[in-house]
Amino acid sequence: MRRVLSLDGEDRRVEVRAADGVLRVGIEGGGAELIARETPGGWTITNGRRTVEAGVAGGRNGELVVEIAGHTYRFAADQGAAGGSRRRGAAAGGTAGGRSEVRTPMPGKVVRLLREEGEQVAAGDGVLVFEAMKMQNEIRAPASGVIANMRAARGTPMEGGELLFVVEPAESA
Amino acid sequence: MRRVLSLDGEDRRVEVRAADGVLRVGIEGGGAELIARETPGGWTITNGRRTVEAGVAGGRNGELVVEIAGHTYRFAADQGAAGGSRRRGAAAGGTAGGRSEVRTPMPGKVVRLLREEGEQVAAGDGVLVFEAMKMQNEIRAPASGVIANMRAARGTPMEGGELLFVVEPAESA
Amino acid sequence: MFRRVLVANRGEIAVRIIRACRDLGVSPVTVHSEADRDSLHVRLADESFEVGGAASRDSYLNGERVIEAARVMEAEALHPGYGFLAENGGFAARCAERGLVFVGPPPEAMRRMGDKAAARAAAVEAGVPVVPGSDIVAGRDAERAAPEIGFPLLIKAAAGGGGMGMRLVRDPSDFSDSLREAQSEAEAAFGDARVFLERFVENPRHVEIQVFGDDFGAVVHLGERDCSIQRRNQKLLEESPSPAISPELRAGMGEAAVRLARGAGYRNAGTVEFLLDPEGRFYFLEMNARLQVEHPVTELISGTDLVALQLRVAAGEPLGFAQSDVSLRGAAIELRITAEDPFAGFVPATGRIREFRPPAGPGVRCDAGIVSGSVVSPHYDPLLAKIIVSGPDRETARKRAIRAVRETRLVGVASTLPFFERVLSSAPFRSGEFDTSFVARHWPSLSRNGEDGESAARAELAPLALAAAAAELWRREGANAKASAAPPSRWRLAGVAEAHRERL
Amino acid sequence: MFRRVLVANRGEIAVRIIRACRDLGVSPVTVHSEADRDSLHVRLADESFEVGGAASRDSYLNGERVIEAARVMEAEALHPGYGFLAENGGFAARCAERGLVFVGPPPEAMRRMGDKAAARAAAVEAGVPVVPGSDIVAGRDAERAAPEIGFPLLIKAAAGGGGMGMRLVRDPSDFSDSLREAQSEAEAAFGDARVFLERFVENPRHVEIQVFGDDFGAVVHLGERDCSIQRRNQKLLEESPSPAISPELRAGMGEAAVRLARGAGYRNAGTVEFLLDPEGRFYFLEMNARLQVEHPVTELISGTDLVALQLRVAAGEPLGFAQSDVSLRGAAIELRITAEDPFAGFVPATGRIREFRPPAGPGVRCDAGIVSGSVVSPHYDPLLAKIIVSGPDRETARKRAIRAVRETRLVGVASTLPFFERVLSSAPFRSGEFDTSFVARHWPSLSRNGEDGESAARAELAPLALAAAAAELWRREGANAKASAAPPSRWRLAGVAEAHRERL
Repeated sequence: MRRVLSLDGEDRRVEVRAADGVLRVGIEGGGAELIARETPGGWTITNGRRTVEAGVAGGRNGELVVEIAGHTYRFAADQGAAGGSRRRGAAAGGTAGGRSEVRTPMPGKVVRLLREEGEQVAAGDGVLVFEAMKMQNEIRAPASGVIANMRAARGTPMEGGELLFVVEPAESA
Repeated sequence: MRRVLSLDGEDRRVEVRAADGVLRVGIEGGGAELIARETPGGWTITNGRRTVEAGVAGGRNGELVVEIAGHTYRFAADQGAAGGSRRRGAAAGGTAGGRSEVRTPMPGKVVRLLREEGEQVAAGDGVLVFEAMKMQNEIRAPASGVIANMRAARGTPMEGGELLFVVEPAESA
Repeated sequence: MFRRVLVANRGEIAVRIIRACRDLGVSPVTVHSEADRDSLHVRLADESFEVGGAASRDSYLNGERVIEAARVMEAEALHPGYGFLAENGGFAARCAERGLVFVGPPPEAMRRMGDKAAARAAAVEAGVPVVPGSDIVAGRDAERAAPEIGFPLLIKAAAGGGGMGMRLVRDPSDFSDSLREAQSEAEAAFGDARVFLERFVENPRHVEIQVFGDDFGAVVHLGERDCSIQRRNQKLLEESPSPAISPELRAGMGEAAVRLARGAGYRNAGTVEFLLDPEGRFYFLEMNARLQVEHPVTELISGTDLVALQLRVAAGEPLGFAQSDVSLRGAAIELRITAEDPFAGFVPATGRIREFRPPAGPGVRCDAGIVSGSVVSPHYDPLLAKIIVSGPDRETARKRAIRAVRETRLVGVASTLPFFERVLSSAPFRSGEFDTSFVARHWPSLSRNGEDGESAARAELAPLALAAAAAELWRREGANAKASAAPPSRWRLAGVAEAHRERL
Repeated sequence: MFRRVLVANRGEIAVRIIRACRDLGVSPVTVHSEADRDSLHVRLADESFEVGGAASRDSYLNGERVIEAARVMEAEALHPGYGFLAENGGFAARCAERGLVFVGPPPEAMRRMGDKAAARAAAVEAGVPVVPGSDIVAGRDAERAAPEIGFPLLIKAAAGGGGMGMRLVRDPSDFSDSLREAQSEAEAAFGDARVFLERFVENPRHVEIQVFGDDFGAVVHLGERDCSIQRRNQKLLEESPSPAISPELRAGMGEAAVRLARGAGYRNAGTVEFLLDPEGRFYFLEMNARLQVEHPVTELISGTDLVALQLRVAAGEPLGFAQSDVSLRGAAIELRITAEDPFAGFVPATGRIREFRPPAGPGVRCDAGIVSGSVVSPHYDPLLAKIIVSGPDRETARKRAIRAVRETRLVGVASTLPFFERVLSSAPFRSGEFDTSFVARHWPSLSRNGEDGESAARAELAPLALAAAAAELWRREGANAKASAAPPSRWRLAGVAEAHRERL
């Protein structure tokens, strides 16, 4: 598997292959391969001398957040990866082929649904009320269309960057 | 999903269904449904009043071993379950359609391979030497045929009930 | 001793109380909200009763439902922990009416200490120093009172709140103008122009004394805890002994706290909070009529189990020891690990905890309310776990605390772990010379070279982090792939790692 | 203090020593075998060096490779832990030759204490009681010596081993026959008919004294540990104070142990083991010239960190305290959690640990060498973790130990946890009146109503166990199913639980 990962604004090419029961990760221009073994919270990574435990979690905006020995690294993945496109910015979400995805701006919960799946909305219509840090915000439709894929449910805690709903162009609905 | 599980020699019919983000387990003749939620080591099970943590591991002979509050329960599953047949006894393994599976009699490791995959063997031929509890035992072919699917590797620790190798009838090899 | 006790709380303190019950051979039962059905405290209890929805007011604060839970599960006593119903005198009285022993002080003592003015009066009565101040004053009387109190001082609206009608006066020549402003602001805001004056204690330390009383008139203290590391009045780190306290001062504060508790007819565990000024003068701040979050600090240096003691005393047993039997040994530090991001203004973090592995080994205790797989929801206090370390002296405890923080694995939510690593390693903390302004004064610089900053150690580990991210991508794509080389045996040990090993 | 120390061990003791290094600000580095590449001690160290294959003789016992590892990683000192190279005087001497400080006693003291006959002679020299016995005797001399030693006695072949040429004689009238038998058996087995006599200590307790010496002539003792709960000479549970020891006896044994250590030129940590007979007489058994597995018991009651002290003393620091400064407080119990099935003759268990969640909270310490996901291989000692509890008295510690055992989650391998739950709850353990025959005498009945037996509690939980088995089947079949309703987002929190929640 080859991918490009972006750390601190710099793109790095990596190659992962499975062999002998471990993963071997090569980094372009990075010398010897690193060995990765899975753990409940992420991976142990060995560079021959040192073996560290790396915690891995999903962060806001679709980042991968890696923590090693108290240091935090935030990675954005390239768009080429199958099945997941790189997310842009917080809150607003992205638009692909006329679809608009709306995501949570930060961790919080939906306290009220104003529209249901299947309903027509105009750009700017309020769709739901989201509470974060004890403040309530109305989340509006970024485009006209039909509400699809309503993932938000009243009262369910959500992380930052989670999908709330999608607005599909009306003609395709 | 419906299955029959055998505990202490008694067969019990169970039904599992997923709803509202949990599993609901009904037991034939057992009253109200129990709720199961997954944990890293097994499941939490709630009967309305009490919530327990159940550790679940695979045991010898293909059992499921469940541990709750210091009590141990060993379950044998019915043969009807897709993808896995109930194992009979220790060590010897089973024979299905002329194939003979040979499994580890207890936890230990293979210290010497006497035959390789693809080799012809007669019933009773030694195939490998298995060490458990500091004693070495020769593991023999239960039938004549060809060694297939040699999973044993020298020095690798194995659990009890793991597949060592298969003897295929010679005509089919 | 009770046969069964209801633990009317959640999170780490519920787990703490359940452990004390087990250590005493008492059956612990709990309550939970809809959101907490699978929480650790529910798993560890013998039974649990669902008292309502996720919001605290619907569940943990719903006194009637909680008392009903105690009845249904046949509990003889109720331990409220801290927060929720712990300082609700009315609730304590209702428990007594229903024949349920409330593990805490008598309702009258709770009510008196819960009212700031009454508590201040009780302190004055007991001869405990309070921050110098005046009664309600105006005009000439105020002008006369001010120099007696001394500057800097605060002018406070009697009906005030939220800082309205409050003025800090440093220069005596500003007093008259400030008084007029405060009065007219109070009049405008509350329709009540009454004000009073109070000495402003500058850069105090926050030092509190643990007290304990039984039904037979015994009241003792168990030394102090220094809680000066705070952020907006929220304690973050507590330690004992206080680096600022001499044995004489400890004895003086301890005696003052015992006098106050005795005078108020106090029983069971309580804490008397003081402000300590840079000259070593202490002033009564308030009394907390309950178990404190930071009680383990005292347990480690005194060799006691305060929760077990609470249960014993509530069951009518005598304290069993006198002040002269109390021996304090070594030093202890507690860190409150909360789900807050210290690099983003301590914004609360929520989500599922992918892995939690607490620190362990010599001199380390961890009281946690979470396990791997727990969900941190926005409904409750963000406290996840407390790490409490001890050692023969402060410096040993400090180094051990750094080790414990580094050893802790907490993956999936942001936490204050990196905050503590930096604070514990900082020169001002190491010196012991700081006050309640520590976080406001030092965190801005300590947090720089922060998670996005560059350091040699961080750069050295970057390739390893890159490899971890790459491995994780590989795993997630594999988990999504429909086809895999061979289906793993259904009867093998489970777990993602195992399944992948088979795939390789 | 050293800048960097090589921890030449694995498992829980390597982790324990790494923690002591961190607490002292020392950089810990380790060695590992091929099988231990991903072990916890490797993860926690600053660096680790692979010294060989899985078998101990190829790796952890390979002294030359271990010394080479110290050189490569620039360690100044080496801590051997226990087992492996810990009591190898030749290895210690080689370390010294290479300029590597061996954290332990001087090689001469190790060699002397490693030889049973020399150690016995040293004890006699120091006026420490030994089991009464004879020199090599035969015929008439033996007949004369026997009554002086007293019955029951053992006739032992001088060249003996494995019980050959050994006879237990209870009745004096059997002595002559037994002596002839023993001599001819010894002649036949070893070609050496020489025998000696030794008093047979019946139903002894095993009580040992922790001693510590520095380079400046100070030697102190830190009280005793009672290790009578053993199975075939393998200690399973240790506690302090011993329920069988009075303050006078403790002082007497302590002084004897200090005399022996001083006489042998002993330095650093060591343990003098004694047999204690039912009449309260003690006899020197052997001296262990190293850190013991059960050292945390002493740490908890004395408030010390013995490993940190070992490192300090090895670095040339003085002990820093005298015998009169040693104060022992409360009671402590250690449980050795091993991967052995107590219901199947303690057969070793191996496999992957699906989940390990150690006990925590007040009064509980856990020193573990494993984490969730660790693999238990047949290559090494089956010790997984030690649970060490403390409390103000033995009964509090005992109840707490039961709580800690029940709280521990260890899924995937059989362990001795249920053994401890039953032993701790048993009447003979509770009474404190037992000896080294405890396990042989009581475990057969304690293990009945065992894992396959019926009890009300077990039957009550059976439906819940059934539900867990059913849920697990559901999960495993789901994990194998090729198709799933919708592929989970690649960017969501990972984990099987999460993926399934999406599938629901």
